[in-house]
Amino acid sequence: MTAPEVKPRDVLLSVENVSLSFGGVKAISGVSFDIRKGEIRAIIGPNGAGKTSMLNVINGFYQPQKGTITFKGEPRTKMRPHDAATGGIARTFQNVALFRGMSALDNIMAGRSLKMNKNLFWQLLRYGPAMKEEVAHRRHVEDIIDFLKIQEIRRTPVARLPYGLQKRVELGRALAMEPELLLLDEPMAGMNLEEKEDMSRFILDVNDHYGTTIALIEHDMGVVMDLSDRVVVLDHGLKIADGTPAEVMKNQNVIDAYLGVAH
Amino acid sequence: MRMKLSIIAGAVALATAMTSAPPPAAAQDSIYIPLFTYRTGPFSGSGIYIAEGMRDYLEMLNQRDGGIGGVKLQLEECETGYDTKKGLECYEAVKDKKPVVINPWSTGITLPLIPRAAVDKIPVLSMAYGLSAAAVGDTFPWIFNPPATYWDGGSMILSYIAGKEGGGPEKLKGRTIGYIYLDAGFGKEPIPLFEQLSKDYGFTLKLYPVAGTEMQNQSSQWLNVRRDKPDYMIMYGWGALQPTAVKEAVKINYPMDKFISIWWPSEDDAAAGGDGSKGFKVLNWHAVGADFPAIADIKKHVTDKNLTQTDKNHIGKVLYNRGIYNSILIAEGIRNAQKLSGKKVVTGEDVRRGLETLNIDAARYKEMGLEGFAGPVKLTCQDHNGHFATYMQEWDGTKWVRLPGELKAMTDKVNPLLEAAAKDYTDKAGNWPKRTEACDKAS
Amino acid sequence: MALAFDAAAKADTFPKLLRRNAHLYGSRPSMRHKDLGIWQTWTWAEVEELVRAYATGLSRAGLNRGETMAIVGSNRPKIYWSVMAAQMLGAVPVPVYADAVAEELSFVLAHADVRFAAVEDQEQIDKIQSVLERLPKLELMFYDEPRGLRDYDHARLRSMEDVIADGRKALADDPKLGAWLDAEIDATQGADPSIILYTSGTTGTSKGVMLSGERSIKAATDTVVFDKLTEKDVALAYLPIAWVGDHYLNYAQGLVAAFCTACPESADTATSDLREIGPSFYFAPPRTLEALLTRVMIRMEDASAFKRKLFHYFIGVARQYGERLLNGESVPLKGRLLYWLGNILIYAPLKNVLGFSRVRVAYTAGEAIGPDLFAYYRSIGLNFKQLYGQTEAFLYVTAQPDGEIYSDTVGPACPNVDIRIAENGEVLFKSPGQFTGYFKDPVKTAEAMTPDGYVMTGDAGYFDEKTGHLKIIDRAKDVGRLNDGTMFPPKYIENKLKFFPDIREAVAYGDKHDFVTVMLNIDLTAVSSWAERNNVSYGSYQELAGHPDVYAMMEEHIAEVNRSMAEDKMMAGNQIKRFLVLHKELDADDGELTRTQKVRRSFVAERYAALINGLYDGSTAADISTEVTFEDGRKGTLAARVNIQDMQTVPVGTVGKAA
Amino acid sequence: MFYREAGQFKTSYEVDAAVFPIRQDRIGIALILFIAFVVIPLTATDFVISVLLVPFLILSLAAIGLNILTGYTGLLSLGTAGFMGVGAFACYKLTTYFPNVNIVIWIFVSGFFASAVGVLFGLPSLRIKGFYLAVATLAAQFFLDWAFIRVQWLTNYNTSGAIEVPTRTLFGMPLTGPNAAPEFRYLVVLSFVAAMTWFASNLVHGRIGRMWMAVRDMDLAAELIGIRLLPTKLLAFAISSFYCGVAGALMVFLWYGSAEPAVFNIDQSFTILFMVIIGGLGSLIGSFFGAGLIYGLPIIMRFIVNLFGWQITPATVEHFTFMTVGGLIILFLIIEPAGLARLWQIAKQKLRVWPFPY
Amino acid sequence: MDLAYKILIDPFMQMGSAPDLLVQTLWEGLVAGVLYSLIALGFVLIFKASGVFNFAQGIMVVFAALTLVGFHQLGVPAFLALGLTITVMLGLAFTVERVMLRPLVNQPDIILFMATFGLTYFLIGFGEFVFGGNPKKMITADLYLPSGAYDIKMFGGFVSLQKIDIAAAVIVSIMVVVLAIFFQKTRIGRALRAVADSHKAALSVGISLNQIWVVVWFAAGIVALVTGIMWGARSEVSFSLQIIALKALPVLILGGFTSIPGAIVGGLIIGIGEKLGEFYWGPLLGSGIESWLAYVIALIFLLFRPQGLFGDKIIERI
Repeated sequence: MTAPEVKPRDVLLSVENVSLSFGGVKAISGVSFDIRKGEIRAIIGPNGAGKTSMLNVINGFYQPQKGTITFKGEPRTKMRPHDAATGGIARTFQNVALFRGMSALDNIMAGRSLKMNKNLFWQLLRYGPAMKEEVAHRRHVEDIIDFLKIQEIRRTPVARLPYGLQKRVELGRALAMEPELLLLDEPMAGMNLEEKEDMSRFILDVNDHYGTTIALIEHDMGVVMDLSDRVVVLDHGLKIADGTPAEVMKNQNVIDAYLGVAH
Repeated sequence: MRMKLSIIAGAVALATAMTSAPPPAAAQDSIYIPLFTYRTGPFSGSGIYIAEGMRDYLEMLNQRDGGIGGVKLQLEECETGYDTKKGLECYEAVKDKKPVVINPWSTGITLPLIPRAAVDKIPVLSMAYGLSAAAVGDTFPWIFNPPATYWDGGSMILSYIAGKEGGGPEKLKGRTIGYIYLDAGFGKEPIPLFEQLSKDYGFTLKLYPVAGTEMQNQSSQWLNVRRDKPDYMIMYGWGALQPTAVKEAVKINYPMDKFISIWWPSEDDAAAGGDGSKGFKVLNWHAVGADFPAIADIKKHVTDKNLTQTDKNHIGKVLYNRGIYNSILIAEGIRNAQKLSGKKVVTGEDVRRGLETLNIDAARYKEMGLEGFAGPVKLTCQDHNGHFATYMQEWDGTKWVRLPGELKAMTDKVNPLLEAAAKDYTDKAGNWPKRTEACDKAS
Repeated sequence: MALAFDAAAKADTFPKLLRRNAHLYGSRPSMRHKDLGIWQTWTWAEVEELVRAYATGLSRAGLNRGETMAIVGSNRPKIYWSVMAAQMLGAVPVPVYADAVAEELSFVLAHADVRFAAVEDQEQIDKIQSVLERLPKLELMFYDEPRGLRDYDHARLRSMEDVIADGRKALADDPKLGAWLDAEIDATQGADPSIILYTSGTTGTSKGVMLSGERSIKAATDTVVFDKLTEKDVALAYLPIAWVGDHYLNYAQGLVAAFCTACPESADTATSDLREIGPSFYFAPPRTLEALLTRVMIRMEDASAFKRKLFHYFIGVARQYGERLLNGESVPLKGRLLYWLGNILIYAPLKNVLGFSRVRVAYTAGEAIGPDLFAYYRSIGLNFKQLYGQTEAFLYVTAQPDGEIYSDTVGPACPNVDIRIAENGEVLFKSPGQFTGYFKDPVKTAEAMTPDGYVMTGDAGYFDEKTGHLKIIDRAKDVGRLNDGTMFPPKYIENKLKFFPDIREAVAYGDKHDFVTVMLNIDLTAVSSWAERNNVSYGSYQELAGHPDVYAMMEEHIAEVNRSMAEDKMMAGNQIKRFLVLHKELDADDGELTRTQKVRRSFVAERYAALINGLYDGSTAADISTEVTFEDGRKGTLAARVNIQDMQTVPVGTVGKAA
Repeated sequence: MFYREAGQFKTSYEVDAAVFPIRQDRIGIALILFIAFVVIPLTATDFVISVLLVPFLILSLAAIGLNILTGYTGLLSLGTAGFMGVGAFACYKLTTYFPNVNIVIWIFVSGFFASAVGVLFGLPSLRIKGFYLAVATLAAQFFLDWAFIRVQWLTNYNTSGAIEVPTRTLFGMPLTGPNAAPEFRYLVVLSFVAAMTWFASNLVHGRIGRMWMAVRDMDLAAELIGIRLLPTKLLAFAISSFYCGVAGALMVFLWYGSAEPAVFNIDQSFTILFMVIIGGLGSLIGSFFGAGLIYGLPIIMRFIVNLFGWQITPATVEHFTFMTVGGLIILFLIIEPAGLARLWQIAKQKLRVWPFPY
Repeated sequence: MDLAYKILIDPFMQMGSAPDLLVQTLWEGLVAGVLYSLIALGFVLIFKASGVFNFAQGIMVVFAALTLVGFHQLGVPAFLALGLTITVMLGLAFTVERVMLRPLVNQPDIILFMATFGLTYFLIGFGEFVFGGNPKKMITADLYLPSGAYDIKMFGGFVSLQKIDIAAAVIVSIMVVVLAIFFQKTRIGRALRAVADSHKAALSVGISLNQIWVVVWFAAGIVALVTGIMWGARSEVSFSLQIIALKALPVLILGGFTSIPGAIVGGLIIGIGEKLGEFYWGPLLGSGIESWLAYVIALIFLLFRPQGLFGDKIIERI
């Protein structure tokens, strides 16, 4: 649970010259950037800039036509989402992608599936090793629940939760995977100010408490400036800027891209 | 929690109510005959005729004679919808009311009842359907399937064909005979016989199975028929298979006089082909039509008094009369049983004995007001079927016309198969009980 | 059990009691805490081991005998253990309200000379650090919840976990340390201060009330015997630990009776945690009970019509027979049957849903409780009782014994408590648990005591003639006199009025007047729903407040209050002669209420002088114009003509029926 | 109303994760089991046992099987009857080849055969979803149906073309065949159903159940948390078919006593699917409710008609039964589309918070 | 080797050696396909507009045909009976919308599917109660539907084209054209398409969903009536006809649930495919493979196009 000490922030993931297109429509063209261990990396850009596609490439939903992705020093080719999960990449979605028929607790427990391995026999009995395993992971999940302050809704089916809490549960599910890299797709979309503040706090705490590297897409520039260590800006599938929030804000390309677009 | 309890309590109450349901009125002075019928469901087209004939005849006995031997027959229909599940439900429902005989009217229902009959001491009358091997009385003392088995029927059709070809079975040599059948136990049963005979007599057998779900969609089968050009077509069909087959045969211009079916097609089925189906032939063993005193009595005592739902147009139709025939067997079985046991109110056991000594000769038919209705029936302890002769009837476009001549089963071919099948059945069943029931002298 | 109390008698400090409990009830639960989804449980033996390790760790961190240690946090096991661990070393724990603002916190911590503080989490640390310059003596803070503290300067911070681990290791490494610790425990005397509880400071600055172990335990033992509490009981600790109530009810009684104290997951989940744990010993202040009842009623409003009817019918039945059954009075068979039925259909499930199924002993105290409210809980079979006490007494002064429960008395004196009423009506007492003095304030200590050793409560009261129970009427200093010399306790009258749900606020006048008058504030929620039901149309608050039907309704309420006061010789003179209904709600924004929603009587008197004049000059209406603050901060003037109505009073002694 | 949950608190995750965390529920289950295992065999008539209870239990088991696939994993299957048939035929073959091995073992083992066939037909589920997947299972249904008829080896070349159940014993008493006591058959069926329900409950409450539900609720997100879709779906197919297979074997051996292949036709598949839907997708207890309603309602209706001795012909009764059942299904769906299990849950919740409405 | 020969070569040899039979087989496949399409069309109409998978389409076929024959048996002239039957189907559409669809609006597909099963049960009971279980003859002649066949000589054999089959093909073509015009040109038809795209969109053009449901159920009822007449003419009008409705499933899968052209093309593929399969390859497996062949054909197609031939592409948004 304690974060590994990472001083000279190593590169955790690097995206090199990645291009992706759908039936001739270019979503990403030749984008390169890296994510360093322990940092909060924001990916911003106007609508249709290819941000979500970028995340989808990183965690294997899309296979890029060109370019390579190196994760933990290993180039990844032909990666399926579950490979990404095994490798330590977790993800939340722009539109909450929770398992709607399950309770918050079960959703987060489901995030532990990868780490649980007791076989069918014990599962059938739900006794002995299977129960031990269940309890051990429950313990871990309870820490997350405590961390995200969602104790009261533990047993509530997620479909009945307000949007803000659903997002929190989704974050919890991602955390349950103990990821090395956490991809957050607009974690604050559709939230009110208070919820945004809470979520920002949680993101910082995750980064701080678990030492998780975070890459996030966000529209709210204030949030991005507050949270992120470095920002990469995409526009129409191209990278137009990369640097600290302050640098990026001053970049003329960025200003142009955002000009006239209310954000 | 209490709610659960109350549900349970309710269920228990209902269950108790079910057990204490009023038994059929005056069980002591009447004979209880459950009639399994299928007036509903996909096969109700045949089922309605049969149910009507079966019930009307027995009801007539009640009205005219006050039952059999002075004892009222208590009739109860149980609707099976030709569904095995419901049939079993019916069986369980009537089992405790001391029925004297069960007519399952479905091979699917008959099969599970075969082993139970001996245990529950209720004879099963599966008239010309069910398990052919049940004809072996020594093995199946409780099962009766007169007057002929499907194997008998098959052999009779082949004899008929041979006859048409102008001689004995050897005339079949070199011919091609097509067999179109419902792809189920019933349709498949005669195949071993046909195969055996095709070997013995040197004809070619072509099989055209029709799946239960494809009964109304036979164009492929008949295309095959057109390609294979069999000299004769034999059909073992059921329900919608039959009219569709007749139509398809007409469609491909198959010579209808060479299209011969086992005994299930009704007038409706034959009429499906319109004028084209003239010449279509069907095996039968009893008369068609209403020109019998007993049937007149049915009209007088039952239909005219509105004691039945029977559509008057149905009386005398082939399947209606088949229902009557079934009831004749029951009634005679009971009459015999009364004679044998000396009791008025007989039990299933008595009726089993009654059926084993069944002997309906021409004189008896006359007595019953059914002179010439069907051929004599005489069963023995060993032979629960009789393998009696049948005849061929031909569709003339409006009605069935009896063709002259009797058709006899090739018993020499059929019986060994039956014996073998019966043995096979008991071998597989595992400690099939030896017959312990005593055998009565024919009365 | 006898053994237990013998041992308790010998154990004159809490650490000694802990040792006894670990010995006698080692495997019984001592503490439960809803944490991480389940009730984490510690037995007495485990608690003893933990606290010993903790104490050792604290000692190694520098805490010495006689020193004070601040305890800031909510009801969590480690917070309680911090108290125990400090006491084990002979140090004095100083609990502080967790919701205290930095200002109060700094006062207490500075006044108590703390070098160490055991705090719950980042929030408390932030608070303390913001006033750190005023706390030169503070050396080290021990925290329970590490969250968010990663980037803090850890020079002054240590986690309790580490302290305990350190102590545990030390104990394991050095076998002699255990003996030393035992010696430390034994070295603490019963007369030594056990804890310092700072009074909340409604009057002036806080005072540190010092309590000794011996006295605390003696008092607690008395009440444990009184209420037959045993190690099988369970209590839910959800009240502030710095409040004497929690320290007495849960900590002291818990250690004496060795019952299990359960800590809720958080303040938000206290209700559901209450239901889960199902305590057998329960304490709730009236406002909690009132809030609970309101929630019950609101939830019932959403029920189907049938269920609602059923509910109200059986609540009616309970009202009729419930209390009588509880008090063991005779009830007709029909009543018994109906109550039995009601118990199956309503009361038992209701109590169960609220978490009261297993409550055996329940107390309420802190302020006056409405008779309806009180009767409500009692009628459904909850044995709620009232007690009266204060920090200086280590809570108990009086308590109602079973079968002698009245909503308007607080019961007779507790065992071994001696009560005297002073000339001015002030209640004085002498009790086994009474404090040893105010910390660092002998002057105030002396002021609070009579020369013969009685403690002055500051509350006015008298013994009810019929029952012999004590009745508390008001703060002694607020009690005035009518011109005829009758004692006039405004709060008593106001409370009686406020028990009606229609009345939100009441302000009574009478001091130095001939008779009593009141100004009322209607409760908008209650009255508007009443108006809706009775087709009373209105356009504004002002219109509704001035509506004749509303006046009529208020008149009824006041008449009832008058009738009830007429029964009591002491109060009969205080019957209300005239009243009015205020045209606006008293509002904290206008300075009429304190931020804690208490009426600032003198300010109101000044502001509404015109109305008060009207009340006393016999006019039937009075004009008033006041400045108001709107929600957006703008100010405006509100002028109105307020009707004033006369009341009939009841001649003393004509009311025959018992209240 | 009758729940007394105050004071029922959990001090460990084992207890908290229990299937029946509430004491009153545990008492209820114990009571139901007691009635089922002790009271009913002692009191119920043959009719009730043979016609109502044995079929009800067997169909419930099949419904549980399908519920695992459709309700928990979200894979619509119309091949249930086919998989049941595989179990039945496997059991028949096994017991005829090895007559000396106890039939109970073979009934259990036959589930594995159904599993294997289920997995085979589950393979397309990776690519195909929803109603489209139903076709893959329909192909299984019709193909298996055809195979049962066509492959005579399966029926041991019986002339009847049907399974003819031989007499087999357990503890020296006949369990199958005509001499088997209904109570005995019932107890064996009940034991199977109780044990397998318990297993299913364990599964769906644990890791595997969560994985299934994750796949059901959102397969993309499931993949993202590291769940491999194909193995998870195939496991659901395997377990589901296992249950169906055992149910099929029980159906033929302990209920019908003899069965033509037509027993395992598409209608049966539909019937089980409807039991699952009306009972409640994703609910084990719903499987029982659904089986009870769809199977039991017509029987009870017929019984009620008989009870009152109305002068209606059985055919008319049948017509009205069809109409009423059809109407009731629609009515139930309108009242609670999530199935009887949801109604039950609501009722239970109401009782738990009684007298409050929520 | 022998098997490979039988699978890969022999059937084609047969086709070559008896081309008349091949033509006949194709024709039979075409006719069966047309009739499958017809049933599928009923499903598609309803699915497209209301997302309901109408399990009751099969029984509606039976019910419509029985009603027609039933009226005729009462002595109503054939075409009047046809008109009355259409009225009955309209009444059914109204009732279904009122009693079943409206209370179940916005429920998951599977629930509506289940409800149509309830409807099936009801109609079975009701139909048997009113009309009795006897199979009936379709009144082809009274409806001036042709009978007999054209026997066309070719390739040294003949190909027999049943006039009723030709009529079926013609009628189905006309119906498809009419439906296409209805969808393209009429206001309500356009609304229907809008509904298929989005319920909200339809509401925004001011057409009540309820009306649309009535219309599609009515249309499906008419399709059912035509289906009933055609299939009834091929065999008989009885309750077992509903079984044939299952054949629509693979057709739908193949063609996509929402596509009318898909239903037609899918029907033809299935019809021709299964006739060819049964005729040329069936005997290898002991015949009767038709019962499952259609599903396997559909399955194979699906593995390559999971959304059906004409189905809307499933777009997975994440």
